[in-house]
Amino acid sequence: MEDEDVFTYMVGGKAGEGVKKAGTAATDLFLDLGRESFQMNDYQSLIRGGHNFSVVSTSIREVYSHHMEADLIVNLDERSRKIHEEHLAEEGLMFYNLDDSEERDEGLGLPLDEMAKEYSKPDLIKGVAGIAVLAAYTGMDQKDLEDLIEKEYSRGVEENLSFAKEVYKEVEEKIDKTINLEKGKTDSTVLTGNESLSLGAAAGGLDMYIGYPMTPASSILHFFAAHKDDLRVMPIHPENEIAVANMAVGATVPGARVMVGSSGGGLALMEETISLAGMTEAPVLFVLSSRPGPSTGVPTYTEQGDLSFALNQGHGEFPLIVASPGSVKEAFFLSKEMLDLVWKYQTPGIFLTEKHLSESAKTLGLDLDFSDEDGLETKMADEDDDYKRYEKTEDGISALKFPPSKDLIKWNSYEHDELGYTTEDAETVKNMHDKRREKNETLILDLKDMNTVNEFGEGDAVIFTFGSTTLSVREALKFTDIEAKVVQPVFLKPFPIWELERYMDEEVIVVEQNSTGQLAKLLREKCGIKPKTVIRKYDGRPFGPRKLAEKLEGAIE
Amino acid sequence: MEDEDVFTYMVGGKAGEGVKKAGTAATDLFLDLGRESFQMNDYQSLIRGGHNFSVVSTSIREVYSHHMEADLIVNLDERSRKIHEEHLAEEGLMFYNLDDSEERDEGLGLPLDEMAKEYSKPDLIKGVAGIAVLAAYTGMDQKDLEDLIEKEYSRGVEENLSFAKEVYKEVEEKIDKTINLEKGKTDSTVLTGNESLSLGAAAGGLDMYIGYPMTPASSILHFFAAHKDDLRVMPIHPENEIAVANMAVGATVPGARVMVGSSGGGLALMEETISLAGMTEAPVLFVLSSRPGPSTGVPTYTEQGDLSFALNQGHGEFPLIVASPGSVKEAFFLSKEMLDLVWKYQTPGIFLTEKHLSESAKTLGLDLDFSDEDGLETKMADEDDDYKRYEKTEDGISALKFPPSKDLIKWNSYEHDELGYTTEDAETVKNMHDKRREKNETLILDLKDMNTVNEFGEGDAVIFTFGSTTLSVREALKFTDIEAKVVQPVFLKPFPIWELERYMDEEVIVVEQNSTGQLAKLLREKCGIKPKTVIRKYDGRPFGPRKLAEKLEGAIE
Amino acid sequence: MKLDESEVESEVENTWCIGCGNFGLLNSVKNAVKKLEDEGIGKDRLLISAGIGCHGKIFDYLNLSGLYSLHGRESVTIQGMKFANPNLKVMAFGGDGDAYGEGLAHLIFAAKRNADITMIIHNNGNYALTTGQKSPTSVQGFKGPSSPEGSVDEPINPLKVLLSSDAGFIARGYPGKMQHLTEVIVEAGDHQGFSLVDVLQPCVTFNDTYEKYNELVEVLDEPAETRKEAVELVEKEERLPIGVLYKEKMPVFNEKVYPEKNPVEDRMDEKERFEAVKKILDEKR
Amino acid sequence: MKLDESEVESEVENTWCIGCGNFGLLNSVKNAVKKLEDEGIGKDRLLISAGIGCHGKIFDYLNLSGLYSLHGRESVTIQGMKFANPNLKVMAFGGDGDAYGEGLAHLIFAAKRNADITMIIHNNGNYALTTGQKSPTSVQGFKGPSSPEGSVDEPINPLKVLLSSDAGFIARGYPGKMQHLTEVIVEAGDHQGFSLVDVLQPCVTFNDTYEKYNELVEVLDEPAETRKEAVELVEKEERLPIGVLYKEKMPVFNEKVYPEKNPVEDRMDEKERFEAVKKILDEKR
Ligand SMILES: Cc1ncc(C[n+]2csc(CCOP(=O)(O)OP(=O)(O)O)c2C)c(N)n1
Ligand SMILES: Cc1ncc(C[n+]2csc(CCOP(=O)(O)OP(=O)(O)O)c2C)c(N)n1
Ligand code: SF4
Ligand code: SF4
Ligand SMILES: [Mg+2]
Ligand SMILES: [Mg+2]
Repeated sequence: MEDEDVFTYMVGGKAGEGVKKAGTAATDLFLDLGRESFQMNDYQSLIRGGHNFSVVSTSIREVYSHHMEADLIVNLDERSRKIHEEHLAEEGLMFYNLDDSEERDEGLGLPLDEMAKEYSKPDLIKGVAGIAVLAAYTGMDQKDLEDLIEKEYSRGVEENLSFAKEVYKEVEEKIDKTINLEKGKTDSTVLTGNESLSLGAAAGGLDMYIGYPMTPASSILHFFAAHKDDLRVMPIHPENEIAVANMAVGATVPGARVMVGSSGGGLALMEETISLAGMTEAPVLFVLSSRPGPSTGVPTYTEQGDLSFALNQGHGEFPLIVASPGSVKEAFFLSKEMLDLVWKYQTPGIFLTEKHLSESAKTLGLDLDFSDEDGLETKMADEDDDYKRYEKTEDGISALKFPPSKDLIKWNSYEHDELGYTTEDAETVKNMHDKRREKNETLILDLKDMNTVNEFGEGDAVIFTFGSTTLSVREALKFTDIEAKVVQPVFLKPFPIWELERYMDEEVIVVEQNSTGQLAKLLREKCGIKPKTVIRKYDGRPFGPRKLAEKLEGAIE
Repeated sequence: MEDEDVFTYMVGGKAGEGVKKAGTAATDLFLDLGRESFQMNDYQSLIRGGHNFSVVSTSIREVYSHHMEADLIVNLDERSRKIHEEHLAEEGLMFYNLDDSEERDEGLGLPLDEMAKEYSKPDLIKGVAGIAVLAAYTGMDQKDLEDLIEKEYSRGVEENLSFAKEVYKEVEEKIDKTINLEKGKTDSTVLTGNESLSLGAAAGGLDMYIGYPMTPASSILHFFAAHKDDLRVMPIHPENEIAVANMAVGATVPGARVMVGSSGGGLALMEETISLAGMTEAPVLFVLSSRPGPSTGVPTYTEQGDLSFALNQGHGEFPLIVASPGSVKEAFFLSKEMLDLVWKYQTPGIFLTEKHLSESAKTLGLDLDFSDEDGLETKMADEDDDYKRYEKTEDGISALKFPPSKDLIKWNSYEHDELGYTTEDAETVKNMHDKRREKNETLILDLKDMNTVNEFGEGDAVIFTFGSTTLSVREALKFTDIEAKVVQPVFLKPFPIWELERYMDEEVIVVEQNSTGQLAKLLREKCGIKPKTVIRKYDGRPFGPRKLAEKLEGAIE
Repeated sequence: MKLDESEVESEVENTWCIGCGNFGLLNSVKNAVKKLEDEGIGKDRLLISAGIGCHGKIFDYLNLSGLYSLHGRESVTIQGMKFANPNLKVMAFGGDGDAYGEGLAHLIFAAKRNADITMIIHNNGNYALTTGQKSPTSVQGFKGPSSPEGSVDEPINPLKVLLSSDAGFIARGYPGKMQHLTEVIVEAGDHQGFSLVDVLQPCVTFNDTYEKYNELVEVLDEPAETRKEAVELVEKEERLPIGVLYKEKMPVFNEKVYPEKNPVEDRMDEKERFEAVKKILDEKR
Repeated sequence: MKLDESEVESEVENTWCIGCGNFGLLNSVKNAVKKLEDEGIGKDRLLISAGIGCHGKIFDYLNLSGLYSLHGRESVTIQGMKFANPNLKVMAFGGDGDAYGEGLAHLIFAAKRNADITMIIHNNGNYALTTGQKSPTSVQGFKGPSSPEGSVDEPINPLKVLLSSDAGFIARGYPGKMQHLTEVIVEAGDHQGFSLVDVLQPCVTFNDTYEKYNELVEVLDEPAETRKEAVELVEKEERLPIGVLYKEKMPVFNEKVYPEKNPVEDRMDEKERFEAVKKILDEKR
């Protein structure tokens, strides 16, 4: 049942040669055809040289993941050609750089270095060849190619145009067949996960974004810095992560909706402050975009090794909300929902995602009419009330009031009484513990009315997954005959046991990207689900859907 | 079946009045009688004033915990008298300060302020009255009292002697009966948990202790600073906790056995470095002494709210060893054992304890002949081997070599190859994940041969507990007719499932000091044990054994 | 509790040691708050924070709104408050262990970006609340429980470090001269931009410096004209000049990075936000 | 791999951009290591560390033992190594984002306690490896992805801050003058106590300063005589003096705090340890 209408384009070369740009332009080209795409960028932790590639899979149906079997591969150097040899699909075309690689029987070579030498930035310009080859191979009009390049390569557009046309012409002459890409009906946008979650937060009323660069979360900071004036979210890049987190907590006191972001190492530095947010009841949303760990790990690759880490942040006991989106689109809605939740419950939240979702781009349509979320309003104190910051209430939630105000508003990192003054009194200590625990119980009630678990498809087999791996699983299922239901817990803390317990006696397969099977453990421990098979991958690379499909078939028969 | 041979002495007053000192002197007095004791010090986060008390329970049998029903209470001020009213046992004697409290029918008052005025430090000297009252009440010879004071109050001994004698005489005259304390046979030492774990680590070959002050871990730093020359453990107090942790990791490279310590907030700041230790395979032992959280919390009180926090430290996946002693004596042996383990497995370990154990003092005998622990040796490389820091081996453990050395020895926070050079290669990334996971599997095999769970007593009822709460439970059981087995997991990660699974179908009671029942959760999740009752306390105060006994009875009938 | 109906000093039991320099400091702050109020900086828009230590207890002793922060982070907490709503006035209380140790880098960067905040440092030359360990400003030879034989390190000169980090307002005060300290705090509060008052705070229990300070402290009439001269002032050990040591007006961070915008007061409404998001989506099309 | 049989430069693929100032720096380090070897500081007892950034990659490019540390912590890592075994020579490579940003406080305290370490800072005025964001030493107006309209902050002057923190050895070098840089690094390595070499490192991709430095750099013949003069040297903007700017010999930390003891080399054996423990237990009796 292979889904043959997926076309995959791959472009590889050195960092600094515009490889990712070529991938983005390709996605745009497909979008012009009304086709859906998924683009994954593989790059190393270096600025120039090495080996980068971008891979875009496109179809007239929704594509959830890139494929590693490519119909056209454009290699800007010999290293790429060698690496990607194994990725060429049957009947696919291998394009290579004749100045770096020897001439071969198969595939098509052009002397790219020689051709690029004429231009002012011979390295940087090479990437546009990738898009020219694609245009020629898919029978695109030269005019359309020119339009595309004008749109995508605004810097140095003249030279890019000229170089692209040269390559286009050569390729057009030399190939014996072109591939016809069916037109689709998509009229939507292409976003990366980080762009999507940022826009969602902005739509949800974000006032400030505070960040310190760390791959793969840096692009959130860059995004808000670039859109400071139109989105009106104040971007701040302070001296380190501890400053980031504490500035965020401070900003909530006058009522700013604030989000921060980092990867594992940076979030670890914020841990003391996450606990501070729990105690002071400061609503801060922390984005944690994972890469392979531990420690510095493999900075530009992907992994889901931080699940237990995220779920257990902070010393002491306080409500913590952790959720992870299973698609680029969900990232948009979830960041808004998480903002609402941390404000309603005045407690920290972690938006967990991974490099694969953060930095991959997908075609998607967004409808900005949020579903009715009246339940998620922030409780505000009345003007005239006798204000108590930590008033004990039935649901554990105290009303907020923001300065400037004539009321005394004291937030406190020490254990405190209702007014916010420090206490060591045994009974008050106990009561405040109860208050925070009751808040968590109310939160669980709320979650029970919300969508906390996604389910896709129907079938006897049950496949559990979470975060970006959901993408790989959904795409993989297009390539097997398996009838399966995919279950993706969106909320990971509080864990939606009420939705999942019914899978206790089912034969369950878990797919995740880490080495110890953290989701499987969670399912076992929280819901008594005993997974039959746990498919893990932990080499930093996302699953390829077709290989995953084989593994799923192996696990299910 | 109340165990009436426990005598409890309590002394209360302001900080700065020598209350804790009086408790310590009392413990010493009991020791001179060959009696066992347990001393708990309750103090606030302030330097002068407020309300402090010290309570010592003593018996001719081993006493596991202080009691809150006191046979003699010495109050240096009216606030103490009021607070401790409820703690007076039937037939007990209440001593109070006539200059601060009104004269009453019951109890005995002396004008302490008036009497102390004659001395150079009228506030500080008051505490010694506590010990003088005790001496008179227990019929101690004046000569013995003098000896005791000379030993315990070396600073300003003359004045203390004189004041004590004054008080002693007055009390002797005014009371109508004295209590006779039976002599016991103990000839041992009194140590706090922090002293015990420090001495154990020193015996285990500790080379350096690095710490930044934070209650209740500060006294470890103070201990090593005071014993620098005799224990030969280099003490360092750097600028902050991040420096503490990273200095420790650096110190392991040339082979120093190093321990660091803090409470929750400080450990949180070390989290990035705990993950670094996991990746570089640096054997650092972290002492985490808990206080009520979250955040700054209640700094000088006790809680077991950091269990999940300790078990899940650090982003990414690596072996982490967490263990917690159930007695002051166990603290001694466990710190040595933990040092051996982190070195054998070249990975971080957390020695989890709480204020209650850290700062309470207990009579104990120590035998320094460690049991045979040949299995816990550090694997060292041969001189001539072709050295690879991260050589892949069957058990996941690579041999160590310390500089100065003619071999290249590279430790790396990035994912790395066997030599320690940075890698992004998919296969190497996977292999190194496997190596670390295999190390964890070997560790579990080792633990299966070790004592990872303590069991006390026999009976149908099964009571689970951990850490310092073990003390409370064991003492409580002396005051009920319940026949129960107390099960205390010493190792908390890896969790000794193999020892505990057999309790799956038993009716289990869990006793712990936190508000969410973290041990109960662990038992449920890891071993399928479904506790019938979870007895929790989370007001910062340790359990009182008699009240706990009632709760246990309530839970078991 | 309504701020306008309550005293500046709260009714919380004060647990500082009798004779502690913090009492004079607290009094100066109380008076300074009143003066600032007279100037139009009402208590309704004055937010405070504090680190953890004896100094931090002032948070409880003041009936002022704010957030009792972490050890060393109060300078960041108030930056967050200020950036979120530039119409607020923010002030934090730090200790020497806290602000010059655990949180030193934050001070340096707050000075560098010229965040519009006021820091009051209770500099008592030790970690008092944790029982008197050496701190970054402890003199060499200081005996505390982590340095029983005397600290081997030279003390840091925090004001010199901050002047070298382009701090725009550096002052020193002494609780023994309460009136003067009040004025210094008011002037710091009035300064637009980063301001820091280093308070020579005797700790009678662990570091009793009253005698020394009474002898060495000297009221300065005028701030130094140049940064270099200010450095010379803070290098002096034979005398300890108190007062505003240096003052320079410079553009403040929030106005540089987000001019004329107030994140919480000038919000877009939901419709505007959606429009803004849609516009970006359209550009991506 | 045996150190005496291998080159100082490793065979790991070098991924710095062509033209990067780090190449000159690497060469100077290689030559300096050889010179130090000639002086008797063998590679067997020379340990290195590095932060995370383009600069940190030098860890892989050198066949020297050590630990590749965290962003900003390499100065602490090598202090740990040194304190554990004072017979080692330790050197770390940091970046401006790393050592002057995330890890600034560690440098200040290492200087203050005069830890016997050598720091080499690849100061390229940006966070290069994370794609060129502003760093603490970025000039005002610097455009990077977190400051697309230009950074609003004044740069920090790290050498001034460190001189104000009693650093005993401060130097500056320029990879464009490789021979000179080599000598500076050797002198830093020879210095007993805290030493830091700020390397003016052009980043051709995000902050190409070759032209500027070629014009402004000026070799200094002699270090400044006084700390004050050294401060004046590092304040200069019209000219950039390179060489050893200041040098002062002071007692080093490990000898002050733990004189004549080497924690890993002068250990007690098990029996002695038990005796020591027993003695303390007896005193407690
Ligand atoms: C992260 C962290 N580390 C350590 C502590 C423990 N601690 C509380 S107060 C204090 C020192 C306070 O010294 P200083 O700031 O000088 O205040 P002082 O008590 O002298 O006013 C420390 C280390 C803490 N609360 N948080
Ligand atoms: C705790 C932490 N925060 C952030 C990062 C991400 N990071 C890696 S390199 C770098 C900046 C490097 O800048 P710099 O030190 O100047 O080195 P350069 O690349 O310029 O040589 C950052 C922020 C990290 N690795 N760790
Ligand atoms: S310990 Fe020192 S600083 Fe703290 S209250 Fe007492 S005198 Fe003041
Ligand atoms: S980005 Fe800059 S610092 Fe990094 S290698 Fe390239 S030129 Fe050098
Ligand atoms: Mg202090
Ligand atoms: Mg840099």
